[in-house]
Amino acid sequence: MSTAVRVRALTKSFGPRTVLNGLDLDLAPGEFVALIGESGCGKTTLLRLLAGLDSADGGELDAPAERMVVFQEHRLLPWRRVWQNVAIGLPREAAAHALTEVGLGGHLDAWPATLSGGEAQRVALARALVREPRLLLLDEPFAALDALTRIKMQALVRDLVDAHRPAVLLVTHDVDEAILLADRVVALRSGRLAAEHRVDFAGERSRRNPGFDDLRTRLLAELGVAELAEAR
Amino acid sequence: MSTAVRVRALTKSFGPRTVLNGLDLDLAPGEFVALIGESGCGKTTLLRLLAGLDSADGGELDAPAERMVVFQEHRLLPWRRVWQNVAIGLPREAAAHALTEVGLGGHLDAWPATLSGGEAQRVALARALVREPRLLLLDEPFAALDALTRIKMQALVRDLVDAHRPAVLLVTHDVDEAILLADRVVALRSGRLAAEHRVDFAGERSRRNPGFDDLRTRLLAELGVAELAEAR
Amino acid sequence: MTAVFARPAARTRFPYRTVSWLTPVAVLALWEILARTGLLPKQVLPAPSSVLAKAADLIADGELPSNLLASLQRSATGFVIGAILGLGAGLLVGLSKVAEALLDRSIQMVRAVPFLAILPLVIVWFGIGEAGKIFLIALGTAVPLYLTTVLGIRQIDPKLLEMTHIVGLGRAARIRWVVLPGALPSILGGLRLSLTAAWLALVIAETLGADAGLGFMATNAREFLQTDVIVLVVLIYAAIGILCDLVTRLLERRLLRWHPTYARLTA
Amino acid sequence: MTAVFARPAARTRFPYRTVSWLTPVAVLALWEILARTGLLPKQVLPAPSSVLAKAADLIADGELPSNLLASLQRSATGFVIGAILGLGAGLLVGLSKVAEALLDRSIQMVRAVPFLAILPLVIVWFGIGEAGKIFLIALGTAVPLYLTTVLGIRQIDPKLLEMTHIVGLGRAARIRWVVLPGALPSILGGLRLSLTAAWLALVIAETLGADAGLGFMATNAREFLQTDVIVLVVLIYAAIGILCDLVTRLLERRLLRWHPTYARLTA
Amino acid sequence: AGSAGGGASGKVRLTYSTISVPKSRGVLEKTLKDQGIAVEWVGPFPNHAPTLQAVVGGTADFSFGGSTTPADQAILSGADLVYAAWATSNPRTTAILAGAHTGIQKVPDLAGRTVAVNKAGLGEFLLVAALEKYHVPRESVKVTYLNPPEASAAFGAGKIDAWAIWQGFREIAEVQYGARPIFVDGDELDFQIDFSSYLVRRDYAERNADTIRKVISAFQADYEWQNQHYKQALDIGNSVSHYPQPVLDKMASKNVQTKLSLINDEGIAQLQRGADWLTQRKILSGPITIADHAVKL
Ligand SMILES: Nc1ncnc2c1ncn2[C@@H]1O[C@H](COP(=O)(O)OP(=O)(O)OP(=O)(O)O)[C@@H](O)[C@H]1O
Ligand SMILES: Nc1ncnc2c1ncn2[C@@H]1O[C@H](COP(=O)(O)OP(=O)(O)OP(=O)(O)O)[C@@H](O)[C@H]1O
Ligand SMILES: [Mg+2]
Ligand SMILES: [Mg+2]
Repeated sequence: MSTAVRVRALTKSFGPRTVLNGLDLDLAPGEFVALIGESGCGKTTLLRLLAGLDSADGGELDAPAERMVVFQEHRLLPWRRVWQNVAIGLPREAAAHALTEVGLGGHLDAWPATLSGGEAQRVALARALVREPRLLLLDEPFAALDALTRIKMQALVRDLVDAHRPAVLLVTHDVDEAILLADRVVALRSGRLAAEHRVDFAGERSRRNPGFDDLRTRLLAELGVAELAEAR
Repeated sequence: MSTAVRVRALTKSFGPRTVLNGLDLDLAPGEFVALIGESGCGKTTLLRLLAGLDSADGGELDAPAERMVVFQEHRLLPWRRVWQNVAIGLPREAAAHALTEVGLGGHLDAWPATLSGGEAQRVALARALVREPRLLLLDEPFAALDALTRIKMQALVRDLVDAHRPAVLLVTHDVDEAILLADRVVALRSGRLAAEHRVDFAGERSRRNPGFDDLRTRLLAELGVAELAEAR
Repeated sequence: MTAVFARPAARTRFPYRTVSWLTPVAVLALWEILARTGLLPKQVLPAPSSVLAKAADLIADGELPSNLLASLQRSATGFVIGAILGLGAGLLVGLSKVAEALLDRSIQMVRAVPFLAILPLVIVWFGIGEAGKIFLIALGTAVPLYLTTVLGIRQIDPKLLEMTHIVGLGRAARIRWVVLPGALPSILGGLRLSLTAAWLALVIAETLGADAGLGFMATNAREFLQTDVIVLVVLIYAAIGILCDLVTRLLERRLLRWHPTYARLTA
Repeated sequence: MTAVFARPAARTRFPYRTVSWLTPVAVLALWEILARTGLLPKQVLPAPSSVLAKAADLIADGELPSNLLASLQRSATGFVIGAILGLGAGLLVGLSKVAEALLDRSIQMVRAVPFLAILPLVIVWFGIGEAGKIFLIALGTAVPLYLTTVLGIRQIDPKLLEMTHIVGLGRAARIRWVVLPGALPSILGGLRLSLTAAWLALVIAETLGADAGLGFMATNAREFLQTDVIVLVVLIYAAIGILCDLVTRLLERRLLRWHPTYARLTA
Repeated sequence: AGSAGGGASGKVRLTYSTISVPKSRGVLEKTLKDQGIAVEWVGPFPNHAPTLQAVVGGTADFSFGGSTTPADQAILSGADLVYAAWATSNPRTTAILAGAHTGIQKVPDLAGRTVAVNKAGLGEFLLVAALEKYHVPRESVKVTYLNPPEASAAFGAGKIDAWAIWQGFREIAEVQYGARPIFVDGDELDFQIDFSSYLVRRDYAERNADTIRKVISAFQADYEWQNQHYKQALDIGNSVSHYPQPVLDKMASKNVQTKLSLINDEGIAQLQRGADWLTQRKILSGPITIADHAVKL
């Protein structure tokens, strides 16, 4: 099988601090990988390297040129209307369609500054989804969304991924979300991928499935949340 | 009992759109209220009015002058070091202590631009907590944090609230978090508080407690996530 | 406890426009009174009314309009050329470190040289026709626009530029989508300086073989101690200053509607 | 597929400093060559070498240093006064709509009036002593700083101001914590203009009642067709331009270390 | 700024130009001091107009012995100034110069050529008078207004064909550019248009007649010295002007003699004639009666 992303012995330091330290990662085309890890462990740093926005201090990295990123902040152009922020060059209809899908059909002509936190995040999501990249990098794209909206957005991403089959790397703090969406969950710790869990339990992806719950408990333990995992 | 916050028939519109529409709310001193609601329903708008940053279009509002806000974005001054952003006038020791408590004792002298998303959010939290307000307004302060860090921060807030007993209004998308922390959970819908749930089940605040799970299910139903609630 | 009570939608707003015209009008009125009562000797500062009378004369005999027209043509031409050059150089230097290394230092040198000192060179290069005058006006216009364009580009959030990179915009599209709009507040600030610079440069440019123009008029009046014409020229320049500011304010209101601060400005 | 390979930490950086000095040096060299070969007539533009010889003479007999010193004193005094006024007025107008209404239009008027045109009025108001000269220099300095301070304040993120409100900072602390640092990139941009403006104003200020100074030297050289001195003055002004830019760049690097773009600038 | 009345009789405020032989020599100052008058030098000034402004504004008592035309116009514009003294020079050296390779030999050759003059100054007057004398229509000449420094550059670079200019610049053009004079004021015109003059405020003249007499007398003495030591006087000036030696020699060879007088009937008549000539040609904005603006002491 060919790979979409191939990372070997990647290192990245900021001053004295080594954030990524010999990290290896492979993504197959169409594969959906969730990345979890403690705050400040280097998830965004890895995404930026994959996106070609920073250069590594060492190691090898191959990634397709057609990639799209949903940044941790929305990064909307304040001087363009919402629909233009999604379109940026594409026709208005495409943007309107994408915005309707993220539930913002009524905000096409609003200025970004008037959006709520979750609305802005959805616009940024629409901007990435409306283009059909070969690599989709998502940095906590659902963090500012309420439970219901989040479910809808997760379904939307899942559908789009199923349709176009880009490789996806999703950074998330929500273990349930990781299990729900990903083919594989990897945890970043001490600058490398410390653990890897294939989501391959039988049955539906629901907490009622013991396989789900089992993986969930293991992942939370991985993150050091043993007692919480057990508490639930 | 005296009230810390008293809101009556509050309305607020942006252009043709009425976001708050006759909202009533009371907070007793020392009371911890969680506010949930769909993305874009007006939670931040309400917080801004309570913080005195916007003026209402109608209704009455009383709130203490000593209030502190954790905004949905971090709002750190890019030209000041992290510790100064927390201190802003206070001595460095106070800031250093607060930053150590949010797990950033090693970033005192960093520039805000070098922080990760979750780190920046924790600095903003420290900035609010280091001051001892009579009203604490928190707009999704834990959204960018991983599960473990989130638990620590929740405990930290809970401890501080127990010690100084400010009135707290916490906006959150995490129903578990709301139940875990709050005395009362209110849901905003169609411009007013649609439902109110006192967190008064007996026993410990853990999902193993049926009271917890019951309230959780009710709240998720409130938010329209019936199927998910049941799925779990 | 603070209490925020309901306020009617149409709460009284600060009457910016009225107040802003008050100061200039008050100054004129005070000046007229001082002149009438003789506290301000006529040779020192003639009354506004007598200056207006002089203006009426000069308008009647066609001198003022023809001078203004001559200068307007010159400064408009020079402004357009200078604006294009200033903006272009600013974009280049703001976006490319190589261009900055090649151009910036020279521009910083040239802009510090007084026009008066280079007049002989201008003559040698451009002769005594319009070209030299327009060159000076263009130079005066280009410098503030150049500086503020570079300034504006430096202040653009690099995160937005990263985003356009990801979205796959080319260089030209990036300039159109991010660089120009992001630098626009600063560029418009520079425009304010450039618009008046185009007129200020006239005073020196029109010593070069001009026989009409506002600057020519100013120089003559100075040489001949025609105090009323001197004051008239000053008033015309002041009016140009207000006009340039108004134009810029209107542009700001139109082009920076999205900006939380500029959107609240009064023109 | 794009491939980003490991790069050694010390990857070759663009040699900004070297290249940036290349252009001015190349111009000087070309000029010297043109002058030596006689393509550039000596009366119009003497060779740099002969200008330098002239400079050596003037330094030897103390004339150049004393003129520079005289001007330095004047422009420093005028600059300090003008900077305080420009910054102060800019802060006022940037922070208060009432101050804006009262002051801005008048300032926009005054700044459009050419120095040359008001010279007669300056004589009447200030006589021909130092006061009038310092007034002109201060005026020239204040205007760009005023405009860029207002510009800078307008560009500050209102969200940060809200935050300081919440944290309970008073007006003075708010200025110190948010307004000044937030407006600083623009203010330093204005400083660049102001520093040179302080020197440019000399040329006009020192045409009257000055018997020493760079402007005086320039006027005399013009009056008596001392071409080499004229060119020397141009070169001195160019050097001042570079110096002012360097000072500003150093300040930018120091004071704007936090800024993602400015932090990467080369001084 | 001084008081409206002007200096007390014990003190006089004199303006001076960039080159001022009396000031440099210091004799005038001493002469007046011996008579109980302290001199305060105000300046330097580049030309006559701003000194008039300083006198009007009350920061000086005497203008600096400059051109009558701006003084006439200042009076026409309402400045309350009076002539106190006037001077004539001989020979009058202002000239129209033709460029070396232009082939211009005489005034009629100027037709179709570009001539630089300073606006409303000696150069323009001379050109107008020359064209009138040789019946050359003014429209046939391309007159361009340039200040001397720029005109010199234009002349040197061949951008203009002829230049009407006064002493100093004239000699430089002759020495450096090989310019030839084709029309010299003193040789061709039997009347003078513009004179050197000293003006004071009218109220000052009324109260300080004696001081004025003493000051002018001291200036007269200085001019006398300059007439006798013309070359030396030029040398004093050259510490500022730094003319090359050939230029200076050429200037010295003219041996210009200057005669300064308190304003008198002859002065009034001559100044009036010059003013009328200018008024007829619309260079002055209206008619002026010199007698009404002169103090005979
Ligand atoms: N430009 C920089 N200079 C210095 N340190 C940096 C820089 N960028 C990031 N860091 C540090 O590197 C570490 C990793 O940052 P990164 O943004 O990758 O974290 P993250 O895993 O995305 O965290 P979060 O979940 O909080 O967003 C952080 O501790 C951060 O402070
Ligand atoms: N200045 C404004 N102008 C116009 N509309 C606005 C403005 N501010 C907010 N809105 C709109 O008001 C609604 C409520 O916004 P608010 O920020 O209160 O939502 P929220 O409940 O905080 O949502 P989220 O959970 O996504 O942050 C949104 O639909 C938003 O688009
Ligand atoms: Mg991150
Ligand atoms: Mg919100």
